[in-house]
Formats: sequence, C-alpha cells, structure tokens
Amino acid sequence: MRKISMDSLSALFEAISGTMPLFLPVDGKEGASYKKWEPGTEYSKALNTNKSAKDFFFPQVENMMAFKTEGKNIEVLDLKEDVGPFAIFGVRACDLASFSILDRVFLSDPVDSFYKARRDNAVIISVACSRPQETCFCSAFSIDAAAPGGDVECVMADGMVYLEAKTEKGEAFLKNLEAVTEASDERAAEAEQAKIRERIEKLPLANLSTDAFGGGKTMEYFNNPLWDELSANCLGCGTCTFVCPTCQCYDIKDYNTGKGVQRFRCWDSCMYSDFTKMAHGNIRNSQKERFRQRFMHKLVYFPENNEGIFGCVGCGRCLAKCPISMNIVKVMKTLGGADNA
Amino acid sequence: MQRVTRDVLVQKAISLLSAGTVDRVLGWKAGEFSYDVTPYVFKDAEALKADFVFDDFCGANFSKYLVKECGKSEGKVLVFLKPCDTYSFNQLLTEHRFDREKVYAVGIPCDGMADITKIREKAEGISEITAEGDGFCVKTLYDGDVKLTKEEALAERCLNCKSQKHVAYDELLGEEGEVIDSGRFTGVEALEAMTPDERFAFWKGELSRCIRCNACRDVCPACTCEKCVFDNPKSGVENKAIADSFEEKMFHIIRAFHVAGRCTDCGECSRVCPQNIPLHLLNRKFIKDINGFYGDYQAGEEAYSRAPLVNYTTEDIEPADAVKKGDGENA
Amino acid sequence: MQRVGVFVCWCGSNIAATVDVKAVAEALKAEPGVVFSTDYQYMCSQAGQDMIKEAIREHQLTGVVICSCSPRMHEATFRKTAESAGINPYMVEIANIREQCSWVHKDIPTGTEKAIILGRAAIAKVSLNAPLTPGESPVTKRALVIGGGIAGIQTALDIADAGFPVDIVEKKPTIGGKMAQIDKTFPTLDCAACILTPKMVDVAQNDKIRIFSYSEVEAVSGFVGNFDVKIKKKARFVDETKCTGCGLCTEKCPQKKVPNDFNLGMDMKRAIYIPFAQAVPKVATIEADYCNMLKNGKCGVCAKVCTAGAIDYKQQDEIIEEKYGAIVVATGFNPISMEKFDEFAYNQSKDVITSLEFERLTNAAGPTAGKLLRPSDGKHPETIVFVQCVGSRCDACNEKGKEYCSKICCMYTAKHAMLTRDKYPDTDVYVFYIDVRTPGKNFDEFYRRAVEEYGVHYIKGMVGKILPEGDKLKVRASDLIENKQINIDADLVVLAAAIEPDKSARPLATMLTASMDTNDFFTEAHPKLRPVESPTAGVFLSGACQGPKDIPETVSQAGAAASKVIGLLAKDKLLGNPCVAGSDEMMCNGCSSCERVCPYGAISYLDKEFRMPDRTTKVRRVAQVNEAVCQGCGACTVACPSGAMDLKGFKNNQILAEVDAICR
Amino acid sequence: MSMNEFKPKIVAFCCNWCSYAGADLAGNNRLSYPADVKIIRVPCSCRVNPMFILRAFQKGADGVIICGCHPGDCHYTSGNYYTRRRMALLFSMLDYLGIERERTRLEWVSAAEGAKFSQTMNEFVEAVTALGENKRLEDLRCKE
Repeated sequence: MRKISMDSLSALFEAISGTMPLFLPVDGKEGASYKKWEPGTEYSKALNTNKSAKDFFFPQVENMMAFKTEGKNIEVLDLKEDVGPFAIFGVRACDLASFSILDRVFLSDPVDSFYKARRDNAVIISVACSRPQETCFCSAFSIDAAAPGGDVECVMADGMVYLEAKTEKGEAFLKNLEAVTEASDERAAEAEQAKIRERIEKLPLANLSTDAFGGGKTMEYFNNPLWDELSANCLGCGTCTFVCPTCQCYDIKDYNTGKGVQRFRCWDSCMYSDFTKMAHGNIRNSQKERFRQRFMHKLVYFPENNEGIFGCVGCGRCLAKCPISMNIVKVMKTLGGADNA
Repeated sequence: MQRVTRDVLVQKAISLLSAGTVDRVLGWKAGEFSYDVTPYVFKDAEALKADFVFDDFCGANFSKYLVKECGKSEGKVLVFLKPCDTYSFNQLLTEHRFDREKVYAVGIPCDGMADITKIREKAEGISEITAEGDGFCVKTLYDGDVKLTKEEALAERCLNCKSQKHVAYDELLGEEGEVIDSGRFTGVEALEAMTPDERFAFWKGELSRCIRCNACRDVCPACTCEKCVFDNPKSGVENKAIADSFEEKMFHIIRAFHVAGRCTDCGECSRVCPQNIPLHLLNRKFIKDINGFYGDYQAGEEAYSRAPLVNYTTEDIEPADAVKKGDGENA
Repeated sequence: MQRVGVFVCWCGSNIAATVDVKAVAEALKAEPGVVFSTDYQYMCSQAGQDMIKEAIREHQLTGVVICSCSPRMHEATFRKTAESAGINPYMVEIANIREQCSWVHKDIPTGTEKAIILGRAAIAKVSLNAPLTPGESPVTKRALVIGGGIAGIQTALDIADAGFPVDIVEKKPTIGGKMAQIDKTFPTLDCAACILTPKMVDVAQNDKIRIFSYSEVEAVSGFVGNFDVKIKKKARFVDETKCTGCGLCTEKCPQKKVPNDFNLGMDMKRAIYIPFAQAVPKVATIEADYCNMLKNGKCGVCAKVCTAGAIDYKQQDEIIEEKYGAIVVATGFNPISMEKFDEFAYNQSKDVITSLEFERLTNAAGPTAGKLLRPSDGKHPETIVFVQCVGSRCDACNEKGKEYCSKICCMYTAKHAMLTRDKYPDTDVYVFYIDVRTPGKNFDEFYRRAVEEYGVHYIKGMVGKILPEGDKLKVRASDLIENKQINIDADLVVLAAAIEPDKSARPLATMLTASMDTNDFFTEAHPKLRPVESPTAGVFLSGACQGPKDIPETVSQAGAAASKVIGLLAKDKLLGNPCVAGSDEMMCNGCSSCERVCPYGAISYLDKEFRMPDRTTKVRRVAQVNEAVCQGCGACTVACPSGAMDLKGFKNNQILAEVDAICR
Repeated sequence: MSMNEFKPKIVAFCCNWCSYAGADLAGNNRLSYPADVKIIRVPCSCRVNPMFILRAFQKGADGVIICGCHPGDCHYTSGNYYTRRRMALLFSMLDYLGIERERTRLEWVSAAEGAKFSQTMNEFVEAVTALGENKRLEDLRCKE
C-alpha cells in the first residue's frame, strides 16, 4: 500500500498525467463531472459525479462510420478512433460495479469493439465513500463502498490518501507513481473502511432489501396492478436513464450531412415513446408499459439472465434527479411488500 | 414555511370527496426523505390522511397533469393550484388542452418553494429538512445542523415570484395575493449587457451540458404536443441526443420559440434540469422582448387571450430595431 | 424514389451566354433520382415541350425539373406540358436560372455554378413532391346582400339582372338606407328621392329579388359557394303578405309620442308607422316599446281599422335558413355621435345640428316640410355656420374622433351652403374648414360656385367653441389666413360629423370571418387590385362598409361587387388551389394557434374519436382546413408548434430539402 | 479576386407575390448582385419557419435573409405581420445567444423594387462577408 497526503494530490495527478490522460471529478455548475486534469484543476469534494462514469466506455454519442457520396458513388469510411491508455480517478464503488454490469452486455459475444477498446485502455482508480449520502443504497446490492475495487483502490483518511493496487494493471500503475507516493501499512485505511461500513449501516436506506426480486419473478410482478399508480405521473423523460450508470440502451442513427451520411449511435431511453420503434409502431405503447420495462429490467430480467446480478447499483442518482421524485427505491418498496416498507 | 397547512388541504379534499364534488385528488405524496414528494392521484380519505403532504418541496406544477388526468374518469378531479400554477392552468384552457368541466380547482397560497439542488450545495447527506422561521434547518449525516436563509434555500423562480394572485380557481383557500413587480428580468438584462462574445461563451458553457433527457420539455405545461417535432422522424429535426453542439442550440431555441408567448414562466424547466441549466433565461428573454416590443403580456393571466405570436399590429417593431432594443434599451 | 428528368433551357442566349447549359445538364445528371438530363434552346417552344413529353414517356419520369426562366413566367406552361404527357402537373418544379442567375451574374463559371445549385434544389424539392389535385365544390346559385341602402340595392339589381336570385337583408322596416334621408345630391343637385325610389320599386318588382326587411343576419357558416345563413326576421306585428300599405292605421294610432328616427328624432311618429311614403316594402310596422296594445293589452285600434286584417299582435321573431353562393356586405355608415363634442354645444342647444339633420330640415318630407327653420323656436335663421371635419382627421390620441377623412363632408357642406343661399339669399353662410377637398368630377367647379356665385364665406380655420347665449350661438373661431380670432353670432350651426361604419358591421365581420381594419371598415382582399372582395373568399364589399364613399362611388363599387358575384355564381363548380394547408390529425393538439393566424377563417375544429396506439379510444379536438377557403399562405404552418399543419406544394420537408441542397 | 477569398453561402427566402417578383425584376433590369445568394420561393414570408433558418445555418449557410411584401401589401393581407413578429423575436434570441446579428435579416421588397432587391442583396452579402464564416451556428458534421 502506498500513501500520499491530500495536500499533495496535484503532484499525484501531475505524475499520472505525465504518462496518460487523467480524468477526475471536477466541480461545475451542474455539480461534479469528470474532466481532464490540467495543472490547476481541483479534485471535487462531492461524493459522486452528476452523471455516472459509464460515459468513459459508452459515451452518449459515438460516431461509428460514414458513407461519403459523390454523385451516385458511395464510399464507406471507418470512424473508429484510436484509443490510448487513460486513467480515471475518483470512481466510486457503485459506478465501478456498474462497469461489470455493462461488461456483461458489451463484452459478451458479439463483443462491442468500441466499448472494449476503451475498457481495455482504462486504469480505474476508485475512491472509498467516506461520506455516503442519504440517497445511497449500494449495500442493498452487496456493494461495499468502503472497498470499491478497480485497478487501484483509494481510501482517504485524516488528510492522507491510501492507494492499493487491486489488479496487475494497478500494480504497474502504482509502481510508476512511487516517486510521488510513499509506502504505508494498512491500519489507517482499514480503520477508515470500518468507519465507513458503520456509516453505511446508519443510512436511511440501509434496510432496503432485494429479497423480493430477482430472476424468475416475471409473472409475479408483470401484471401487478400497482404499476398503474407508480407510473401514473411519470413524465416519460430520460433523466433517470441518462444519469443511470447501468442503463445501456442505444439507438443507431444516420445523419445526412449533405456530403454523405454519418452513422452514429446514441443513448436511448426505454422511457421514450419512440424507443425500439419498429415498422409496426412501438412495442410498448403506454407509459405504464415503458415504466414497467425499466424497473422489471433492472430488478427481474437482468438478474434472470445474469446469475442473479441486479441491474442497479444503488448510486442514488435517479433519487436525486427524477423531476417527479419517482425512483427505483419507491418501486422496490411499493412492490416488494412489507419487507421494504 | 407555508401559511396553509397540509391538514387544511387534506380536510378540504376529504370534504369535496365525500360531497361527491370530485372523485379523486391530484396532490403531493410523501417520499422517502423530507423533500422527494411525488405527484399522486389520491382516491380516498385513507390515502390522503396517510400520505398527502404539503410543504416547501411541493414545487411541481399540476396544470399539465390535467391534460392526461381529465379523460380518466367521468367525475371531476380536485387539483390544488399555487398562484403560478394557475397561469399555466389558464394557458392550457386557452389552448383547449383539458376539459374545464372535469376539474375542481382549489387555489392555495404559496410562500415560495425550496430548491433541493441549491440546498445540496450547502449541505451534504441530508437526513431532515425543517422550516425554521424564515429559513430552514437542515439536519445532516456528518456536519450537524446547517441553517439556511430563505435566499439560500428557495428556488430562483420563487425568489423572483411574479404573482401571488390566482388567476383561475373554483375556490380559494386563504387570502388572495397580488401580482408582484419582481426582479425576474435581471438575469436577462445582465446577459444583454454583455458583449456578443461573452454571451456566446456563457450559453456555450450552459447548453453544452445538455444531455437531451427532455425533462424540461416533458415537464413544461406549454409543451403538450401530441408528438414533439424533436421526437418525430418526419419533422426533419428529430434527434435523440446532441450529436453536434449545433443541436443543443437548435433544440433549445426551437423549444423556447414554440412556447414563446405561451410560456407562463412557471420555472419548471429549470427546476427539473438534471444539469442545472438556467433554461428560464431563454424563456424570460422572449417574455421580456414581447413586453418590450408589443406591450406587457403575461401568458395565462387571462384565459382565451390572444398570444402575441398569433397576433399583430400594423405598427410592430422591425426585427432590425428589435435586435438593437435587446441591447438593454428596453430594460 | 422519384424518376426525375431535368431540362435545361438556353433561352436563346439569355441563359446560355452566362451559364454553360451543357455543364449544368451534365452535373445534374449525377444527382440522386435523376434518370434523364438534357438541354435545349427554347424549352417553352412547341419543340421543347414535345421533347419534355417524349422524355416523360420514354424514361417513365415521375418528376420534372425545368431550369429556365422564372416560374412566374412559364410554370403554368410546363405544368400543362407534363399533364398532357400523363403526369400530375404539380410534379413539375422550375429552377429560375434566368432572372435569378444568368441575367444578374456576369461570368460563366459563376453563373454555371449557381445554376447547378439552383437545379439541385429543384431536384431535391421535386423528389418530395406529391401529385396534387385541386378540390371541387359546388356553387349555390343565390346571393345574399346584407344592407338595403343604395349599395345593396344596386348590387342586388345587377345580380338579379344577370339572372341569379338575390336576397336583401335590411334591419330597418324599409330599404333605402341613408340616401333615402338625403334631400339633394352633389354636384348635380338632383333630388335624392327622385333617383333612389325608382330603384327601390325596381327591387320590389324584381321576381329574382327577395327583401327581408326588419331582419338581421344571425349566423353564417360554410364557405365560398356554400354559405349557410340564418336570418332573423324580427316581429313587426303586421302580416307583410296582407298589409296593403294604405296607411290608415298610422293615422288612427292614438300613440303619437314616438320619436321619428327617419327624421332623426326631430319630430314624432305613431306607434304603428310606415317610415316614409315611398318605403319598400310599403308595410306598416309596430314599434313594440311604444304600442299600448303590446305593452299592456289596452288599445287595438290599428287592428280595428285595418280592413286587410294584417295586424298580428302575436307575431314572433322568425328564423329563416337559406343557402348562398356569395355574400355581399353593404352595411353602410352612420354619422358619429356628437355627444362627446361639448365644445360645439350639441347637447346644450337644439340649434346645433348635424348635416344629416340639416338634410331632413330642408327636405319637403321632413319635419318642417322643407322650410329651413330653427329647431328651437321655428324662426328663420339668418346667420348659419357650417363646421367641417367634426370628428374627422383627428389625432390618433383624440378618442372622440377618427383619424381618417370622411371624404363626403366637403361636398355636402358646399351643397348645403349653396342651397341655403339659393333659397334664402338673406342668410349669411359661413363654412369653417381645414382643407376643402374636391377631387371628383365637377366637384371643384361646384365648390367654386358656392364661393363665387353664391357668396358663401369660406374661412380656413377651426371653430374653437360655441356658446349658446340668449337665442344666439356665439361662435368663436380662428381665421388662419387672416391670422385672427373671429366671433360670429349664429342662429344655426351645422356640424359635418365624421362618418363611421355601422355598428352591426363588427359582429357581422366575426360571423363572416372577414377581416376589418382598426376603424371597423372591412378590409379588401387587395387594396389596389381587389378592392371589392374581402380576403374571405365568397364575401364581397359594397359601399361605405369598406371606407367612406359618395353615391357615385358607392354605386360603381356596388356594380363591381355584383360583377364579381355574377362571375362566381356563373360557375357550376369551384376549383380550389391545391397548394393548401392540411393538418395531420394524429399530431394536432387542437390548440387553436393556427386558427388564430388564418386570414381567411379556413380552419375549424372537430372533436374526433381516435383509436390510440395502446388500443384505447380518445376524443380529441383537431383542426380541419376547409380547402375551398384556404388560400395557401402558410401562416398556420409556423404557428403550429407540433408541425401537424403543413402546406401542400410547400411542405416543411420540401423546403428543408431545398435549404439542404443549397447549403451543401 | 484571389482564389481563397471567402465566399459566403446566403439563403434568401422570398415570398412569391412581391419579393420573388422583385428579384425577377432585378433580373429583367440586369441589376447584378453576388451569386452567393440563392433564392427559395415560398408563398408568403409567413411560411418561413424559424427551423428553416436554423437548418440553413446548420448545413453551412453564413447568412439568411427573408424578403416579403411591405407591411400592408401582403397578398394574404396579414402574413407578413406575423413574419415580422416571429423574426423580431427570433433574431433577438439569436443575438442573445451571441450569434452575430448581421447574419439574419428581414427586408420588405415589393414586386416593383428590383433595384432595392439588388441593393439589399449586395449590402447583405457584403455584411456577411465581413463577418466571415459562420462558426457560432455551425454543425461540424456538415463541414468538409
């Protein structure tokens, strides 16, 4: 384990930036968001970023290819960018857990080469959540915010940052930083981790349980009349989807530039009326069906197909951002019965 | 702190339900925390007693919900309207978007609604928020109690409240208020006073954060189109994401233009934006221009009034002069 | 995908001198959808047109782009060409490479490059064209004239003369209007009644004309060629079919204290009356507010004396519904109220009168049997002051009057002054004026006679104040030419009150969806080129409802309106402009924005039941465009936020395609 | 004229009855203006949707001008009055967003004003050329 004082963080960042681009949470008008580190960039004190870290691997818009037209001729151009190594500092346990959920989608056969290129090139430096918020419920999904994992795991305590490599990639990475860090034992970090776990147990949503959900429960919930009232006032916007670290749906669209066609993919939301629109129309015609889809996917369908792993990591972003304050916690508590109430 | 209490509203709702005046109540339902209330349709007294809330976090404007809710039953729906909600209510009536006969509107006073995003900037890990005098006391998980003044906690739209007067209702609870000569245009004026380069930089900074979640549009009581042009592949401008920085401008300019003269300045767009974009500054520019060019007009103030963009006089200002006027001469 | 043919015209050297037409044809051949492209010296010539027709057949073209002169020149020509070759005429687009290219640009590279871009835009547009067919609607061969003054009378007579049935709706018990109240007409001084009443008789005797007197239009729906009109025939308590107009009842009626509106209240009539001797229809009418029988059931004299048995105290208002192909508005004018003009003492002194009252005072059938006597004491006035422009040509901020010139006052004032001096040479006659406006045939001569032959004192200046003092009216005025204040002790003051549209015009305009200006005069379809048509198709304007007019102007406009109506009614079917707006009902919100900007009232709303995608049904308010009324301006398409409203021939996607092609 | 001199792309929306006829008259009278101007014929200036204007900029236009009948002379009586309101608000909004105000213009050109049409286009092209390429309302995908 290595350590560095909080006051010297910029030296650490500078050292990382010397070898590869570094991205980290920076405060902005919207709250915190990942930005590229440059001299003078301040690391945000916010618990988490406004949007999730999935953008690094699965950006909202991504060009895939282009068709260049000249008269009646057509030429196909590959627009895939070369991706080099890059580092992300400050990823929290929930977002880190979301990567493995996304991996199950994008890295299973057929592998999404755009996603894979970025995923392979990233060094992820996680940070333990010293101050989890009232909206946090990652523990419900057995995520340990005190030990988030990643390539390198950081714990911040008493003005110090303790860094521990968790992968080979992480070890190599930390080795490169030995000039700016010093060796440390595990005691301070472990003490902090214990405190974090205590704090998590006291969070308002600490008792949220997933026991009522999981694979094989489709028929139990699909026709539940409660969906009507849960979805009744959903605006059908895409806020929850777009701030969600695990939502992975996209649409592929063509844009006519006048000189050809640019094919790109962009995030889509199952809350939208034109989601998965096909020749015959939409497969889910009412907002209730769309709303149900989103939560059934996270709580039933995804675990059914993925060894019980839920499609939610409890980051709490949808709790903070939904315009009508309807969210997965309310859905779980309403549908899950007495265990959750 | 709201001068009308939750209990008064619950009583009113129960009495209207039991009298058969209405068969359901559009209200705010308590959430997990002090602040996350959800719009909800209450069907009986039990549910009202258990879950109905009215406090400083009931910012949602219910007018738009009537478009969907009115067709759902033969009976009337009770809706509680804050003064600013009544403007949207009238505007939707003007546009024939719901059946007035199916609604029983109760006007309720409002002392301004808190903005949870603003509170979060000052206090992390919120375990409870209580009104305390003119301000708020936020109990936090790690930092003890944080005291906030009204200015620190209230939404911008409420600090610049344009009216305490209800312009539509069947019944009013409490005293009627007045239209307020607010400072709501100061933000627009500050921008007008900048150089074009500064303005461009400002808007680039703001609009580049847009994630096209459509929350601003979907919450907007003026955006009740059956199919929005931005969702309609046939419109030629449809898109699902900002694939180029041009599209963020296109979306927000066209949206503001489509609601120009119809926007009641309820401020819901800015409230719901997950990226904190001050979208009201676009709508207010149109409102300020309309006032300056064509005489004061407040959408929704009067039902069935003729909006400035579907009206004209033979002496209207020419666009070239209008643009110059925007330099702040019409401040 | 369209199969597009491109035809590039040289127009001799007009285009070919500045545009490399061969290069244009060659470049456009590469555009998507183009299957044929050629050039020719004169595309509009017979040979050129034949070439197009042949290419359409040979290459199975579905769309045609002609790169040539302005579409304003030959669009119709090429549409016909296409139609004769079997494709829809609206599948043709013109790229204007002459007026907007070869003629304004100098060198060949520039001209050629632009011509190619304009051609591309036309190809992009035609690729999205759809065949259009003009709508047809039948024409009801009957006209409605609203207002029975000289304007309405003349229009009705002319329409009837062409063989079409006409109905006149007149709100008063008789037709005749203002002209019937006038004594003499300028500048010929012939008696108004002598020239009007024969026309009134013609109307009565014409079997093509029906008169609904004492009636008002209640509701109008429909559109050009197919109006449905509800007319309310007010109860006059006299059976029109039985009354012989003998007038006995009007002599025996004991209620003698009814102000006589025909004489502007300057004398009294009976509760049952015939407005004047030559009234048409000559039928008595009971003034219900004054009739003792109708008020308290005590009288019944008229019924007793009526040998024809025409009196019917139980008569009710009656609603008549009729279909019309065309509607003529001839609602006329009124002098404005003088109530607000305190400075002229109209309310204080009976001897301050309006010009129309003066007409009645000098008319042989008027309250004084034609003798000019002061209303207050019946004395012969020796000094008479005429004041012009009372309420005309006022500042916009002056709420009492009108900004416009009432046009007829200069001439009738000259007439009044002249006739007074002619009949009563002992009187002193003063006329105060701002300007004297005499732009009409023999008008200035007439005015000069008044000054030069009849010695009328014309003084440039306005009257500031009139103070009644004893039996005199102290007139304080300024003489702008002499630059002095003058005081005149007058016996009678005559105010040339401004004229304004009749109050019934505004609600009528609403019913007709015909537009009005801020003064409530009806707006013309075009101020210069279509002065007798309203922008609302099938609605025509006759007389002073469109703007102040004298009698000859009114009569000529009445005839012009009639000829437009005849032209319309002569058609069995109306062919519409196919480039009209249409609403996509699935997207329409029913918000009314489009309806509010439509200058023609072509948009209405319907509550329609829709089957929603989620298999529920929903009743929604949706816009309907009446294609027979829509003129295709497109104002609605921009007012519509959802884009539900689009314009055929100029659809959103067509214009966007042109934009894209130009900016490429 | 140097080869790399900036040539702006200008879209001119002209109403069929007045301004398009005015442009034709300019042609009849051989009153020249830069070929950078390309005209799109619309029935009335009120047919011009703000979306068309933004689309032109998106696709690479450097200036957009709308021409209609003089107020009071609209073939459809009131179409241009709506245009005037819409454009006053739209142009003011574009200015508010920091987009150069010289890139948009509304002009009244009658069918008799061929000279005015030509002069207006000359002035407009000159003004837009002075501004240079449209950078603030561009869509990079549509650039070369």
